[in-house]
This record gives sequence, structure tokens and C-alpha cells, in this order.
Amino acid sequence: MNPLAVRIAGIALESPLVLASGVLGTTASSLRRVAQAGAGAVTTKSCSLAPRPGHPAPCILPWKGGMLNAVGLSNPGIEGALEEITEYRRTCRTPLFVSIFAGSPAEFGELAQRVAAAKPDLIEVNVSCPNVESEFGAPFAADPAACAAVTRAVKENAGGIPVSIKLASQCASIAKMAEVCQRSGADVLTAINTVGPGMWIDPGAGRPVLSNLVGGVSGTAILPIAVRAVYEIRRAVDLPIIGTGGVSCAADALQLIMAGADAVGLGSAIYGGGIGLFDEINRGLADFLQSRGYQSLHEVHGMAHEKGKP
Amino acid sequence: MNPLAVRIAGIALESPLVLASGVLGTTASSLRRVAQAGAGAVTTKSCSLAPRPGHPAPCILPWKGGMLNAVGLSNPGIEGALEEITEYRRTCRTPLFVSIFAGSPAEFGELAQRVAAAKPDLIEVNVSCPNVESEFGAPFAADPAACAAVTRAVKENAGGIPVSIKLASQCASIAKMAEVCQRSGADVLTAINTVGPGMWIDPGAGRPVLSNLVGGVSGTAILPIAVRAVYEIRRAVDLPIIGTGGVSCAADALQLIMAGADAVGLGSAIYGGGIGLFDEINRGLADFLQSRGYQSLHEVHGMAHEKGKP
Amino acid sequence: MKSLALPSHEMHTLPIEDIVVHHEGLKSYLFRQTFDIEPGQFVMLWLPGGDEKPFSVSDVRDGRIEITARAVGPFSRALMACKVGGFLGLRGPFGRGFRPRGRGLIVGGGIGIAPLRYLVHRLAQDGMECQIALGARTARELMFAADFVRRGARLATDDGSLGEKVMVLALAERLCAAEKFDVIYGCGPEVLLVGLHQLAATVGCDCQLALERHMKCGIGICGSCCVDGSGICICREGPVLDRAELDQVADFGRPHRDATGARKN
Amino acid sequence: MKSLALPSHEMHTLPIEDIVVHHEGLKSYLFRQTFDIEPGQFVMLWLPGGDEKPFSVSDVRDGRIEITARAVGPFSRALMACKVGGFLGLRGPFGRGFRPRGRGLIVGGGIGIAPLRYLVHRLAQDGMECQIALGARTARELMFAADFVRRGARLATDDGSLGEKVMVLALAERLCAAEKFDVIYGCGPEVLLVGLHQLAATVGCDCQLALERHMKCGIGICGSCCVDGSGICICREGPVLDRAELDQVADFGRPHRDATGARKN
Ligand SMILES: Cc1cc2nc3c(=O)[nH]c(=O)nc-3n(C[C@H](O)[C@H](O)[C@H](O)COP(=O)(O)OP(=O)(O)OC[C@H]3O[C@@H](n4cnc5c(N)ncnc54)[C@H](O)[C@@H]3O)c2cc1C
Ligand SMILES: Cc1cc2nc3c(=O)[nH]c(=O)nc-3n(C[C@H](O)[C@H](O)[C@H](O)COP(=O)(O)OP(=O)(O)OC[C@H]3O[C@@H](n4cnc5c(N)ncnc54)[C@H](O)[C@@H]3O)c2cc1C
Ligand SMILES: Cc1cc2nc3c(=O)[nH]c(=O)nc-3n(C[C@H](O)[C@H](O)[C@H](O)COP(=O)(O)O)c2cc1C
Ligand SMILES: Cc1cc2nc3c(=O)[nH]c(=O)nc-3n(C[C@H](O)[C@H](O)[C@H](O)COP(=O)(O)O)c2cc1C
Ligand code: FES
Ligand code: FES
Repeated sequence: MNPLAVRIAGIALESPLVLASGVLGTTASSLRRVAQAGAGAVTTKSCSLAPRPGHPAPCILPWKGGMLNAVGLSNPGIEGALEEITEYRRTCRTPLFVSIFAGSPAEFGELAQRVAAAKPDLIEVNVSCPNVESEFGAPFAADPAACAAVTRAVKENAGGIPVSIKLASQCASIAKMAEVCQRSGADVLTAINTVGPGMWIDPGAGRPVLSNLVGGVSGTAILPIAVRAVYEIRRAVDLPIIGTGGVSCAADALQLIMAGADAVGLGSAIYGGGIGLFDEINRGLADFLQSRGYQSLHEVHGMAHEKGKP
Repeated sequence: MNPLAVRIAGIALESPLVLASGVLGTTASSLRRVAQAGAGAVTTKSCSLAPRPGHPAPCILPWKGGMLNAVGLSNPGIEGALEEITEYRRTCRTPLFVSIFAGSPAEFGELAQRVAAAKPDLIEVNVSCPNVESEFGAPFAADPAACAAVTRAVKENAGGIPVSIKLASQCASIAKMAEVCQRSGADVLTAINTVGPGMWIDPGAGRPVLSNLVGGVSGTAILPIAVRAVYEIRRAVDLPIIGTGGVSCAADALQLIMAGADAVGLGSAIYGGGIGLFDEINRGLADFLQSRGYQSLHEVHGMAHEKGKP
Repeated sequence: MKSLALPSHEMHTLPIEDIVVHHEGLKSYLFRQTFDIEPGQFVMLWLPGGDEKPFSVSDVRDGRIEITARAVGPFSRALMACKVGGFLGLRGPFGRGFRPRGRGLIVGGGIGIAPLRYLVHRLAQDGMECQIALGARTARELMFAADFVRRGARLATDDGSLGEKVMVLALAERLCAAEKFDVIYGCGPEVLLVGLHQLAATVGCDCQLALERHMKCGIGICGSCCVDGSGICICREGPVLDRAELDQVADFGRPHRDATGARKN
Repeated sequence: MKSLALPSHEMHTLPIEDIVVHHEGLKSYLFRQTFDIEPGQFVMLWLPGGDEKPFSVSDVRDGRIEITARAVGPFSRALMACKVGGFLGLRGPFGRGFRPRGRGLIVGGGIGIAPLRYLVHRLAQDGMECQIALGARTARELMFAADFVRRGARLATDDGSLGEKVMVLALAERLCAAEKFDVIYGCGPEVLLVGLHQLAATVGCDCQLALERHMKCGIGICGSCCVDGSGICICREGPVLDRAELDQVADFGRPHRDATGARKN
């Protein structure tokens, strides 16, 4: 038996490691390559109804604590995305999660319906985008009512395909948001998206480096925030969690799993470790289980919640 | 002329570097030692009316991206703090900032009055502590009305001593908070406090390491968030800013200064660099100014806001 | 417990130390060398306050890095307006460059000549023999011609204003007919590279060709430079691919992707 | 542009490999050695799910680290309840240990004997000569006595149950009267250390004494271990201070601070 096999919302993964949305996730070819490198599932770059070129470079900046990005949700639009999904499906069996984003619940519903037709294994809903119907353009992820509306709209149109809502740490209480999503029909939760935003100024130029001035913080810098978020969500709801944020080694992945994550997203660390990281972390997880005499990941899942001596 | 000399709210500092509150700041002897190591000013650990032992260790945890702490605002109480302030004053001329925290505006006012009697150069108000009068015990730093009330209470009792409000990044808009503080009488703003909170789980033990389970994130991990916060505050108000968060080298300090900070706080990085870091960064700043032909820090202050080519 | 590697891609903001004007729309920029970079690798060049784009290095010598750029759009036109002393941001090195071995044939077209210049200098330094064939539309687009000719290069222009009036691919075919090479190194328009890839297959040698794809991050994260087929990142595993790697590029010589990630038609 | 150093103080969560029971309230714990640590340096010992406290190392040999603890309060009592195979967290090494030089006199009292045991082993290994004087309340509190006696140690107990019935300081004074030492190494109750500091001044030699102060972080951040006077951190610049450093400790032998940071009276 594969000790790393996990199952979320009925989807069987050979490894808990999931390629996070937005990283190497636009084309069928690169998704397939990551799948072959050892990912248990791959998530597409978030797609919208219309194509978006995004922000000009510099839009991704590695720095000593992690990464900053303001890619601006560039994507080929749903038409282009569907082509890639179909092509991926034709050539690769590793579960495929399709990420979507939109400016209103209605648009989210429309996108979900179109994506569902291509039969991905899961639809991941990126709610960290501005809600165009909100007075302040605040992201859905910070507004429980808006987040609930999006969750319902996607669920209604997903044709039975499991739906994950991707939560952000920038909200009053991520546990409350998780409860709202569960009540609104979410099957899975992904946490977290990027943190911040942050700014990087190049002292030599005296200017912010990102063309968008600010960008989301990811990578090592956010690991403890992701671990805390997953821990809080696990205490609040019993949905499966794709814990994401700052993972760059097996020990990091174990932190999220012990906090309560069923699967673990991997994004920014691919910069430092390449896609060989999937295999490296898989081996590290297997070694840990073996050295402690565990038969499978399930035995350590959520264990940080147990009271008393280890 | 000393190219690193700065002046905030009428206080002359020989260096823009300020020892951040909570780090080596409980006793007169350690504050003096840091001052002698090259800090332009030193801030005391936040003190409350009553003594507090704080949380047991592990309460401070360095990790690969920075630091986590849940010291629990341990302090000897105002009586003990005043003794140290008096002793520091007797033996050291480097400007002294005294940090205070309390559970209600009235208590803040009482503390301010007692602290003011010892004539520190500045009173820094730590509003990242739970507001006991709020329904949810939410921190003052996230609630504009509560923050305004604290600012006014401290100002009224500070006897003309300049007051800085220390803002947190965990609020809907740090620029709005800055405006509220300015309108309520703040003389200076300090930004930012720790971010998160975060959790660190030790995979070997399967347990969160901090005795308090979660703690504030500081150090390198939060640098881009601090830079962005200072940039936003500088755009919103024209108060002097003590930019704090993640600084561990001269280039980091320059980021905050170019974003609009008048002085720069230094805390967690003392772990990696020791108190020799003050001198090291001072020299790095002077070298940068010289290499670019600037006479003083003022010439680069806020320069990231200028439009067009550098 | 390995931690995230520190980025080797920090911004190096440096004054332009010198500019060589080939013509108003084709210039070389010299910077103090603050990091090592191999022929075929590239930097991300940042106009502070503006965009950042990939550029190869056309030479590294005497402690200076040289970049040669042609005006084709908004970014490169803004670059042409930069003056000596102005500050630009360089991040690098990015990607995998040429891996010299054996006897080489160097073939370049247009602005693709730039990285080959550094390669030629490096081969000469290492005492490795090579033949050179370069082509451009006109004489004024064929920068560094004197330097190359001194090293025995054959030249071709579309209008015959310098060297022969043939396609540079024809020069390359002629050289391959006359002698045996271990590797064909190439850079230039993709149609030329496709021809060189076929030529290498025909004569039975390897090739190392520098591809271009739309680049945003340069570090294998955004995916905008991934080729169809093998899915590899040109910014990280390229830009220089060998014959076997090129065999796996499904969109080699075919329309590839723009900033949205959609296939251009 | 230097970046924050990676912490050398990662948690090492290790099973207890063996326990030596001196008596029910005094035990030595053995762990696989996963980092280097010098005599006089300390670890932060974590009971997962509970507190973390500073402990010296009483030996490093055969790839194992040994810690010797005495039950005095809630934490150390919980430690006494741990069994072989149980996991504890060790972080370290912290602080600055002994810096052996010349001919040494080693003086310890009570649980302060623990780190001196490692020092004695290390000196023997390095072929450095020393005299040893140890004291405790009773024979059963004087752990490792046989080992020390084999190395020529003089022993003293308050009740005379082992060695002489004198204060260990008296033994030290007697040894200093008989021969000349370069350094007095000491660990134990602060009143003993004050006596050794005076003794060193009187006989004109240096001393290296391991101080204790309330510790929370162990890394020079929280300030709870800072001494009055020079203000140095015992966790970072200590715990072992030399004579000149001790001259600057205003609260040496006087009440020092508790967890709130207030001076205990
Ligand atoms: C690895 C690599 C090395 C290069 N080396 C050089 C060089 O040494 N000298 C030189 O002059 N040019 C070089 N280029 C091309 C250079 O990056 C583009 O010419 C430049 O970005 C054009 O920008 P623009 O705004 O002036 O033109 P635009 O009008 O924006 O674009 C013109 C054309 O340039 C290309 N281009 C634009 N943006 C990008 C991008 N982000 N990534 C890749 N291609 C882009 C596209 O083919 C586009 O059609 C290189 C490109 C790559 C990928
Ligand atoms: C550098 C150093 C090395 C030490 N090495 C050893 C050793 O090898 N063996 C050993 O048995 N003990 C050692 N100690 C002392 C040990 O840390 C304490 O005995 C232990 O923390 C007591 O905790 P408790 O909860 O059992 O007792 P408590 O009832 O909490 O405290 C009893 C006494 O222990 C001391 N203490 C408690 N907490 C701390 C703290 N966080 N930091 C410093 N002192 C504290 C105080 O003097 C206190 O009065 C060392 C202390 C220091 C500072
Ligand atoms: C370059 C980049 C692009 C991203 N794009 C998206 C996106 O399109 N949709 C999304 O939901 N998250 C996006 N993210 C967030 C990641 O999916 C992930 O939640 C976050 O980066 C934290 O994980 P990491 O630290 O492993 O990168 C992006 C992250 C990066 C670094
Ligand atoms: C151990 C520790 C204790 C702190 N205690 C306080 C405090 O008492 N009051 C306060 O306002 N900030 C406190 N802070 C926050 C710092 O003053 C500072 O705002 C934050 O750490 C970011 O700066 P840095 O990254 O340079 O540490 C503390 C930080 C640390 C690491
Ligand atoms: S340019 Fe981003 S992956 Fe290559
Ligand atoms: S124990 Fe925190 S500074 Fe020494």
C-alpha cells in the first residue's frame, strides 16, 4: 500500500502534494510535466471568462524570505483554458483541479458551468479577487456574505464536481469563513492564498520593483501563517483541507498535515527546488513515516490537535 | 555634519535606527548597552499598570524565515518600569521611547500620565493588545474608533511629550488608521507590529512549539509587508514614521526610508546579527549615501513615491 | 530540513558605463560586472519605474557585462533613450546557456547574433575551433561585423550590402557540406532555428539553439515560457536546447504563446 | 545585502536513549548527538506540549549528549517522570562555554557539578592538567563522584556523608594556597561563584564562572537574562563569564530578576 495515498472529496491522490494554482499551470504540457514529476494533483492557473494579459514584468520577484507576485491573474480566458484542460485530460491521468475567478457570483456560476463540462476532478474557487459588486471592490475572501454567494453559485453550476473554496488569511476570522463556506456547500477548502500585500523597493533605483507596486507574499515567509490558518480551520469544520503556503521541504508539509491538512499545495518553492521538489518531498514524507513506524499519513493527520504528551 | 542624523517630532537622533519595543528593552542596563552599540533611540518593552510574567517558554522561536513570539507582554509593571527609566536617564543620553499598553482608553491615559512624569522623549502606544471593553476583545489596532479613543486619552495625559501610535498590518486599511490617529492627535506613527499570528509545529513532536500555540511573526518574513505599510501611511498622512519590520541590513532599512520612514526600528534581526548590527547598518547607510553622492538621508527619504525615471 | 535557497536573482541596479551605437535602433550597453554569466544565459533588464524584459549578454570582458538590444517596441525604444550614467536594473544569470564541446558551427541571424558574439569570444579564449556564419537584413543590422570577420566569419545580408546575398541557412549548409562539426550553435529567428535543427539531423551532428518564448518571471514559476510537448521552461531549462530536447518541442517553428498564455495564431 | 542567518537553533526532537538514575530527584538523560556543543554551553530542553528550560550538558561522548537535571519545580519534576523512548525537544547550542587555557582549578557545587563533568572530560582529552574540588549537601547529591575521584577530585559535603565536611570554597582556597592556577572554572550557587571571583582576585588568576539568570529565549532577544551593569545577555555572551566581565555585573551575588523582569527582593 502506498503510505502517501490520500483521498479528498472522493478523489484519490497518489501523493498529498498538489501543484498550487498560478505556478506552471497555464498549459496542458507544463501541468503534465509537473504531474509526472510526482504531484498527486495539479491545479491550473486561475481562469476568467475573458483573456487577461496581466501586469507587465517585474511581476514575480524572489526575495530572501520568499516570493512576491503581482501577475495580475493573466490567463487565456475560459476558451483557451478549456482547450488545455481537454488536452491534459487526453494525455494524463493525474487528478486535475481547475481554478476559476470572476467579479460576481453570477459570473462565477457561468464559469463553473463551462468548466464543469470539461470534467475536472475539482473546481477551486479563487475568491481573493476584487468583488466588482462590492462598494469597495474588496475581495470576496474577506466578506462572509459575498463568499457564501459565490460558493452557492459555483456549487449550483458545478454539476456534482467537488468544489473547493480557496481562503485568504486577510479576513477577520478564517475559521468563520470556513464555517460559512461549509454551510454554503463547499466540499473542500484550500488555504491559504498569498499574504499581504507586500512591496519591495530597490534601494539602488529608489523605486518599487513590481510594476503593480505591490504584490502577494508567498513562500517560506508565510509558512507559519498557513499552518495557523489550517489549524484554525480544522478546529472549525470537518471538510478536507488543501493546506498551502510556504512549503519547501517534507518537514514543512508535515506541519500542515499535522495542523489538519489532507493535501498540501506547493508553489513558490519550485523556484528554489525545481519540480524535482515533488519527488524529494514525497521521499521525505515516506522516510518520516517509516522512521516513526507509521503505516500511512492518516496516522499523523491533524495530530497537533491532540492534547497531552506526544 | 552627521549624514545619518534625523529628527522626529523635535527629537534629534544620531542614527535613524531605533531599538524596537520588546527586544532587550526591559532593563536600564540592556537599553544602555544597545544605545552604546549605535542605536539612535531605544524603545522599552511595552509596560502595563500591573506586572505580568507572560507566557512560559517556548515563547520566542527563530525559524528559517524570521521569528515567532508569544512573550505575552511580560513586564515588571509601571512601578518597575519607572525605576528602569529613571536609571537609564541617569546614565545615558540617547533618546528613550517608552512603550505602554493597557486594556482600555482610561487605563492607557493613567499609564501615560505616570510615564510622562519620568520624561521619556516619546511615548509609544502599543495598540496591538486586546481591547477589554470591546465585545470580542479585538485589538485596538484593528478598530478605528477604539484606536482614536486611545490616542486621545494618551495625548491628554502625556503632558506635551510626543506620542507615537504603533499600528498593525492586520486591519482593513492601515492608511485609514493612520488618518484616524493623526486626527486624534498622534505626533508620530510606528509601523508595523508583528504579523499573523503564525504557528510552528514541530513534526518530530507533532505539537505546536509555542506554549501559547500561536505567536506574532517578525523578522525577514514581514519586510515587504512593513515596506508596503509605510508606503501607504506616507501617502495618507504627513506624520513622522518609525518604520519597523524585518530589517536586517542597510538595504532593508533603505527600503523603509525610501517608502517614507523617518526612522527605522530594529528587533528580530538582533538574533542573527547581535547588537553589532546597529553599527553595521549605520555604516552601510553612510556608505550608500556616499557612493551615490548624497549629503544626508533626507535626500532619499520617501523617494520611492517620486514618479518617472530615477 | 532544507530551507528555500536564497535567490541568486537579486536586482543589481547599475549605471550604464558606456553605450556603443550601432545605429539609432541598435545599441550595446556596458555595465560593471557584478555576477557571472555564461554565453546563452540571459538577464532580466529593468527600466526602473517601467517594465523588465529578457536580454542575452553579448559579451563579458574586462569586468564589464555588455547587452545589445534592438528597438522593436515600447520597452526597447525606451532603452534606446537611456544615457550613460543612467541606472538600469539587471537580474541574473537566468537559464542554461551554451555547453561548448568539440568543433562548432556558429550560425546567427539578426539580433540573435548578440549572444553568439560572447560565445565566439569564449570559444577563442578556451582554444576551441569553430566556423561562423551570420546573416542580417542589411549591413547596418549586422553588428560587430569587423570583429567576426577577423575570426573568419562568413556573412550574408538580404540586400547584399555586406557579404553574400543569400540566406544564412544556405551558408550553414554549405559549411556543413565541406566539413564535419560536432555541434551547430544557433540563435536568431525561429524559422532559422528550425532549419538548423533539420540541418543537424541531416548531417548527423548535435545542435544547441537558443529559443525565445514570452517571459515574465525568468525563474520557472509563471509558466508563460513553457513549450508545448515536453512542457519545459525555456527560461530555466533553456533558452539553449539541444537536438533531443528540440525534438520534444511541439510548437517549435509554430505559433506560440502571448502574455495571456493563449496560443498566438 | 546580507540576509538573516538561518537559525542554528532548530528543534531536535529526540527519544531519550537512556536514563541514569542518581536518585529519584536527580537523573541523567542521554540523547543521540545531532549537534555540537561545548562544555558550559547549554540547550533549551522542551517537554512537547509543555515548557522549555535551559540545561547544561554534562557530557558528550560516543555520539550521545547527556543532560543531568535535578527536581526543583514543576518542569524538572515532569522531566523526572519521562521514560526511555519518550521524545524531548533539544535546541542548541546556546551561549558561550568555557574557554580552557593553562592550568585549571575546577570548582562546583550541587547541580553545578553537571557541566563541569563535561569540562573535566574535555580537559583530560586535550591533555590539560587541572585540580577538582566539588561540594554538595549530601553524598547522594554529588553525582558522578566515582568518576571525579578517579580524576583526583577533592569532595566536600555539608553533612560529611562524602569527602570532607567543609564548604567547597574552603577546599578551593586550600588548593589555591598550595599551587598556582591560570584559571578557576566554576559552576554552582551564585554565593559560591562570588567567593570564587574574590578568590581569583586574591590569588591573581583569571576565573570562568557559569552564571544563571532567568531565560526565556536563549538567543539574546527577550532581555530577561541581561545582568545589571554591563547589560550583557547571559544566554548569549554567557553563561560563562571571565573575571573582567564579572567585574561589570552589578547584580552579581545580589537579587536578580524574575519572569516579569522585576528585581526579586
Ligand atoms: C532569452 C531571450 C533573450 C533575448 N535577448 C535579446 C537581446 O540580446 N537583444 C534584444 O534586442 N532582444 C533580445 N530578446 C528579445 C527582447 O526581450 C524583446 O525584443 C523585447 O522584450 C521587446 O520588448 P518591446 O517592448 O520593445 O517590444 P514589444 O512590442 O513588447 O514586443 C516585440 C516582440 O518582442 C518579443 N517580446 C516582447 N516581450 C517579451 C518578453 N517578455 N519575453 C520574450 N519576448 C518578448 C515578442 O516576440 C514580441 O512580439 C531576447 C528574448 C529572450 C526571450
Ligand atoms: C544556563 C543554565 C544552565 C542550567 N543547567 C542546569 C542543569 O544542567 N541541570 C539542572 O538541573 N538545572 C539546570 N539549570 C536550571 C534549570 O533551568 C532550572 O532548574 C529549571 O528551569 C527549573 O524549572 P522548574 O519548573 O523545575 O522549577 P521552578 O519552580 O520553575 O524554578 C526553580 C528555580 O529554577 C530556576 N529557573 C526556573 N525557570 C528558569 C528559567 N527559565 N531560566 C533560568 N532559571 C530558571 C530559578 O532559579 C527558579 O527559582 C540551568 C539554568 C541555566 C540558566
Ligand atoms: C506567481 C504566483 C501566481 C499565483 N497565481 C494564483 C492564481 O492564479 N490563483 C490562485 O488561487 N492562487 C495563485 N497564487 C497563490 C498560490 O496558489 C498559493 O496559494 C500561494 O503562493 C502560497 O503557496 P506557496 O507559498 O507554496 O507559493 C499564485 C502564487 C504565485 C507565487
Ligand atoms: C520577542 C519580541 C517581543 C516583542 N514585544 C513587543 C512589545 O512588547 N511591544 C510592542 O509594541 N512590540 C513588540 N514586538 C514587536 C516589535 O517591536 C516589532 O514591531 C516587530 O518585531 C517587527 O520588527 P522586527 O521584524 O525588526 O522584529 C516584539 C517583537 C519580538 C520579536
Ligand atoms: S518565464 Fe516564467 S516560467 Fe519561464
Ligand atoms: S534569555 Fe532572552 S535574552 Fe537571554
